[in-house]
Amino acid sequence: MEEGDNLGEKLLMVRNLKKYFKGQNGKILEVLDGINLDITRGEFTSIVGPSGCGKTTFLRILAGLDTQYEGEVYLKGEKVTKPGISTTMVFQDFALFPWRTVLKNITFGLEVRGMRMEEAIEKAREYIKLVGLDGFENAYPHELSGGMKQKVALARALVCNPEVLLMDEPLASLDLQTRNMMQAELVNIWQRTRKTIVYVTHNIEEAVFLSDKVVIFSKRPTKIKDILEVELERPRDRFSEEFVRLRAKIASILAS
Amino acid sequence: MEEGDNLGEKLLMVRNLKKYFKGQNGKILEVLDGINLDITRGEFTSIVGPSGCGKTTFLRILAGLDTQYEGEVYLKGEKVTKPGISTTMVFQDFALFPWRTVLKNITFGLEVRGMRMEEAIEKAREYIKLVGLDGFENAYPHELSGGMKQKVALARALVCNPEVLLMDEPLASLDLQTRNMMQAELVNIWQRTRKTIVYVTHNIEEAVFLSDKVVIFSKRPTKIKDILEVELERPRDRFSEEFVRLRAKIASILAS
Amino acid sequence: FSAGKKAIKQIPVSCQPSWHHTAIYLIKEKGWDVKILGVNITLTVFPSGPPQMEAFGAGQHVIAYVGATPPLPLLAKGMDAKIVAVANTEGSSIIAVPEFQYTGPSSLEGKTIMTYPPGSIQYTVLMKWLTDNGVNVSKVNVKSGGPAEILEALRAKAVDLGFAPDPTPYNAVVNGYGKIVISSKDMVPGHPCCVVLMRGDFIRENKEVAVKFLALHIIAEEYISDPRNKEEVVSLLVKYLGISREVAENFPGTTNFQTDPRNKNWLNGMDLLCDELYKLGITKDSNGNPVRLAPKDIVDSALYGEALKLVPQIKKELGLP
Amino acid sequence: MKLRDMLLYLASPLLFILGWELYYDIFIRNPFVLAPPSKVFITFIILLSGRVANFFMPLDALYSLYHYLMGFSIATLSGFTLGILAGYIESFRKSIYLLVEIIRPIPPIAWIPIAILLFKLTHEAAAFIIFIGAFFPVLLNTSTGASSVEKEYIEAAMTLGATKTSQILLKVVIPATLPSFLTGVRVGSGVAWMCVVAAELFGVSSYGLGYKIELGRMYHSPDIVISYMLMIGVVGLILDRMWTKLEETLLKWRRGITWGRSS
Amino acid sequence: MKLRDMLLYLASPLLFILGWELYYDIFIRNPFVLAPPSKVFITFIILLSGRVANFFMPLDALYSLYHYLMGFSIATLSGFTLGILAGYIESFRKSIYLLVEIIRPIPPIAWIPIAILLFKLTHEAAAFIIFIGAFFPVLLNTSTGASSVEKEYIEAAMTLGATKTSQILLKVVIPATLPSFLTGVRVGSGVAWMCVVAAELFGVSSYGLGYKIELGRMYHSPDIVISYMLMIGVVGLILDRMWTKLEETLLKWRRGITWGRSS
Ligand SMILES: Nc1ncnc2c1ncn2[C@@H]1O[C@H](COP(=O)(O)OP(=O)(O)OP(=O)(O)O)[C@@H](O)[C@H]1O
Ligand SMILES: Nc1ncnc2c1ncn2[C@@H]1O[C@H](COP(=O)(O)OP(=O)(O)OP(=O)(O)O)[C@@H](O)[C@H]1O
Ligand SMILES: [Mg+2]
Ligand SMILES: [Mg+2]
Repeated sequence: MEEGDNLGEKLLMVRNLKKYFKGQNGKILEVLDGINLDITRGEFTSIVGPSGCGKTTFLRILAGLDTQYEGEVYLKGEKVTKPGISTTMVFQDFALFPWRTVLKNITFGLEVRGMRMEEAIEKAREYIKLVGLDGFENAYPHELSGGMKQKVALARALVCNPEVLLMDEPLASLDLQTRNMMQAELVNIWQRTRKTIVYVTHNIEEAVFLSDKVVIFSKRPTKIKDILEVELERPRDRFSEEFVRLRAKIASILAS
Repeated sequence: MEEGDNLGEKLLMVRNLKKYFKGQNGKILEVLDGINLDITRGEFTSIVGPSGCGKTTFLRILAGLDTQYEGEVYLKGEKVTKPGISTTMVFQDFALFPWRTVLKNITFGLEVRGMRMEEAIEKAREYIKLVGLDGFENAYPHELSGGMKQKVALARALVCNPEVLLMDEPLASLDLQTRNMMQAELVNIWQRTRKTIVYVTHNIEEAVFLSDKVVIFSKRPTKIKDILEVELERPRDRFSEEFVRLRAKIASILAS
Repeated sequence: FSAGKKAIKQIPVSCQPSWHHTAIYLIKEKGWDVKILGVNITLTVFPSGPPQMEAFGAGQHVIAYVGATPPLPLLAKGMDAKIVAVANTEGSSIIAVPEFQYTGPSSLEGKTIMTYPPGSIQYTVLMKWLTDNGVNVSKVNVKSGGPAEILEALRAKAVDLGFAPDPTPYNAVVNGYGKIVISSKDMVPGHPCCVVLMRGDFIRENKEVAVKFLALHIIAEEYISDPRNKEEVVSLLVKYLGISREVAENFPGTTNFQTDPRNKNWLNGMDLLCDELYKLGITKDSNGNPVRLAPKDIVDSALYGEALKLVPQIKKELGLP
Repeated sequence: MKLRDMLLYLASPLLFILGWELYYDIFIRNPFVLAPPSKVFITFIILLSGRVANFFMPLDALYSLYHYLMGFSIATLSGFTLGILAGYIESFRKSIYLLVEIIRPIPPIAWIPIAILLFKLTHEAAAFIIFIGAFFPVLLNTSTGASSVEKEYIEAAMTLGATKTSQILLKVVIPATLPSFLTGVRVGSGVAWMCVVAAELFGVSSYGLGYKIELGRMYHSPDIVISYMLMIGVVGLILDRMWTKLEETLLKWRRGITWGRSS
Repeated sequence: MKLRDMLLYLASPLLFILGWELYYDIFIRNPFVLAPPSKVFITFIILLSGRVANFFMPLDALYSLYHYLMGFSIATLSGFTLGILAGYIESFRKSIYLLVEIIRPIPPIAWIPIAILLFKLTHEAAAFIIFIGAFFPVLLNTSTGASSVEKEYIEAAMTLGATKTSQILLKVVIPATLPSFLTGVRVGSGVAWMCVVAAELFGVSSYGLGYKIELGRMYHSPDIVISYMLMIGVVGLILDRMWTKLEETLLKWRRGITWGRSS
């Protein structure tokens, strides 16, 4: 791990971030209302918050997809002005390329990084196996179920092995079992590679299970309500007292 | 309630339903492998099962959207051959009309039923309030967050007040709180109107909280693993012993 | 093609699918070009005057068989070319739908006639004829169109009359949807029609070939005017113009194959055309100022005189009487 | 920003004019073959004023617009209706396919004899030629668009109770096809406007931009011909701007979805 | 099923022929004004055999195809390239907008003088006229398509590491634009093929379907003219089938997404 030595460095810095949208009818919608957040290299951060509070918007800003905001966002000390090679995002609505098969969707990131095609395919197959889509390599996105699409989106991002991984409810369409399995797998991958992950979820259990830090967003106009450190040993036991306590605490902060 | 007197009638009958897909590469994928199911008028049935097992496919067949299958499907004693006015579906991926605003998406079903526009709008506003989208009446779908889109899809179907409501993970993108609220609201509406509801979810707690009957699908090729009756009083207490027991039972059947 | 001093390899000539230009078809068909000039003529057939003159102006041909008016605007702008011989005079007719009651020029009043656009020979002849006969031209509805449109309009009875060069009128006659009511030779006797246009640099640099070509032209026109050769000419027209034998049988129609550019009557006609185009504002110099051309500016008859001298000898070479 | 845009918009016309002037000065230098832009500019202005007999450009433009409007509006209406039906109803599409595809490639000019036969030498005959030109682009774009409507919208509509074909057409297929239809309208408008020359070739009237181009050719005045070509271009540009504006208004909802804005 | 399709496909041509025959028999009854379908059928067969001097249809078709291929292939290539760039890069779109929109409406026939000037009387001159006709539909459809690519695909590509514009163009914009581009190709091919008549009007060669239509008009045989029109239609139909096949092959992935299949 080349970045290993920098562990602990402040990889992402968000300073007084404000964001509003102008609707087509001209009405202004304030979304983010002064967000301050530091994310350390190698950290697994989860964001929870009510629907429509601006989680997706926040990730998009971190990814450099949205640059119409006030305040500052730094990645490795540099202002984020456009999407870069070191950040990859898993979209809430998958955004699979309909003209590419499952396999070719997953090789996309490798192709643009200049990897040889055979090597890319080999690598992609690994991740297809990982998410359990064997046999669907040559299917087109519209031939997949909702959950399967989500798995492709996940594999497509993971295979790129970027420094920063932004994930927008990446397991929301999966059944409990697959979800639990993927959660474990994610922790596994994260522990092996020490990616920096920012993870949006509605599932508090998931947030506690996965992350070092849970950021709780308020309703619109959105501020950070609280940040909780999760200092449980991994692999975590969902039924441990501390786990359940943390879960309940987050739920109560969210509800307050 | 006009249908009240027919309560207990077998509204939907599925007999030995088999379904396979032919992929574009010619490979055949067996999905449903002999499903038999009766659904009584006024019943709330949930379907759970692993990702990709055919839940969406099953709903599509019930809705009359997919007629390429073996076996028989009857609605009110008649073969289902095309989408009918008495069945409405909430799609997993929302399928909102991008050229219509939130309000006009919701009035769609009323318009085609010939309701006067002012009346339709009034009705739609009611449901916008119900799902908590006040202020977004004139937004276009692309201006909404994932959860908000799902709320529109939900409201759009509910407002039609059809005999049969097919719902494909209609609350999956919502945060816990909204989700719980919407669940309660759904039970409320169902109790008032005694719709027949077939509900697909990955959330076992949700299935138990909502339904009279939980149908558990197996992996592909899919059969019905088990059907559990939930005979708890409504409103249900998620922390009651019986509730937790049922939840665990379903989880263990799914995992087996 | 290059019109340089060096020996030319071929002579690019253009013409139209009209029997006014039969001479050039004959020269090609009989191979007189190779026999007498020693080089091949390459013949390009244009459907109408404008593209033909556009190509000529761009230097793609050295000789053109063309109506007398299409070159005038270019000559006014100073194009280096001259009319060196006449191809024919007269040779157009007014055709009417069968039920038309023709009683003279005045019967055109209140009727619709289609002919070539203002500035064309037919248009000019028509106007002169009407005016000379005291017909108020504003009472005649004149539509613009080419031969194809004229026939189509007659067929559809969209017009009462059409005025077109041979062989178009015979098409209408033979096919039964038109009748000839008067020919241009009776409207404006001896009026100019088609001419042979030659580029100046070609005349200067290949004078010998140019003169020989003109001689061939004179011989060819004589040949086609000879009634004894009619059968041969009819076959030629069927082959080159793709018209039916029935139509071709009418050759030469009212066309007069006269070649001499020194003819007084013809020169007067040309002068009239020059005046007409000047009045219409069609002839302008390169700065846009109106130019009143005169026959002396545009006709080079010296070449014709030299060609005449060569005619007997060339006839002998060709084995003609 | 505004200035930068202006410069951008002017870049290509200016370059083109420069190239043309140079080409003329270096290779042509022959006023009866091609006119240099400077000359054309002056002629253009003069023709606008009507000071040249027979060549009063604004009047000609009006006549041409009249032909265009008649032919194009009928082409749009019928192309739209048939296109929607053909796109959505497969058996209808099949039943008109052969006829449409055999007639489509036949060029407008080739229809002149038929136009004369059917409509005599009227403005309607010119409109007919224009109709022929514009109809097929509208039809093709619309039917391709209508048959490419995403299944999920139609299915959603059906399960929401739109059981009648007319409802699906009106409320789903038509709005979803609008972008393709409007592209068809723009392409079709272009072709229609192009057809004015062919449509005015055969004596339907003594005015019209197309007729005057032919006349200009007869008179061998490249400056007049090019001025009229330019006028056709300018009017065409204005028409296109109008369609684009309409498109932008009708397709407001697409603004947030697509990458660039069509223009 | 097969039979039903056959009948569907034949419905409109047969109806059309019937209508034409009736129109002829009732209103015209004059073989020099309009040829009835029966007459045209016989003439068509005869013209195929070359038994009429100057009118050997297969040879003419070959010449016209040659002109078409030259002009259309260049139009497609350049229209595609410029269209993709113009659709994706806004400043490029703006910088070519004015020139394109002024030149676009100028009809191919009006370019004949320029074609003669630039290319003399060569096959290239005919190809140039065809190019003018086909270029703009391809350009317009492609650029509209490219500027309508859904934002989410481009954004997904960017965050997956496609940071270079060339990558975005190659891997996202081009495949996503393919459907529009191919519609443009079909429309453009139609217009290109339409332009053969104009392209062969001015003496580039003595063969060609367009040239022969003019010749047929001059010497006035409605049966020959209509036969040649039909031949243009039939060859156009074959060309269209080819493009449709290509489209279906390239757009296999769309089959499950859209409602009908484009055809
Ligand atoms: N393109 C846009 N134009 C206008 N408003 C927008 C746009 N995108 C998002 N919004 C608005 O911004 C707010 C935040 O949206 P965002 O998608 O970030 O929410 P979210 O927290 O991700 O919600 P969810 O959990 O439902 O996905 C919403 O109210 C939404 O309506
Ligand atoms: N149009 C199609 N063409 C080919 N295969 C398809 C098609 N639609 C679905 N399938 C296949 O059918 C299977 C069942 O899909 P379905 O969408 O019904 O699953 P699901 O149970 O709803 O899954 P999820 O919970 O992930 O939404 C999947 O394996 C999918 O790949
Ligand atoms: Mg979101
Ligand atoms: Mg599903």
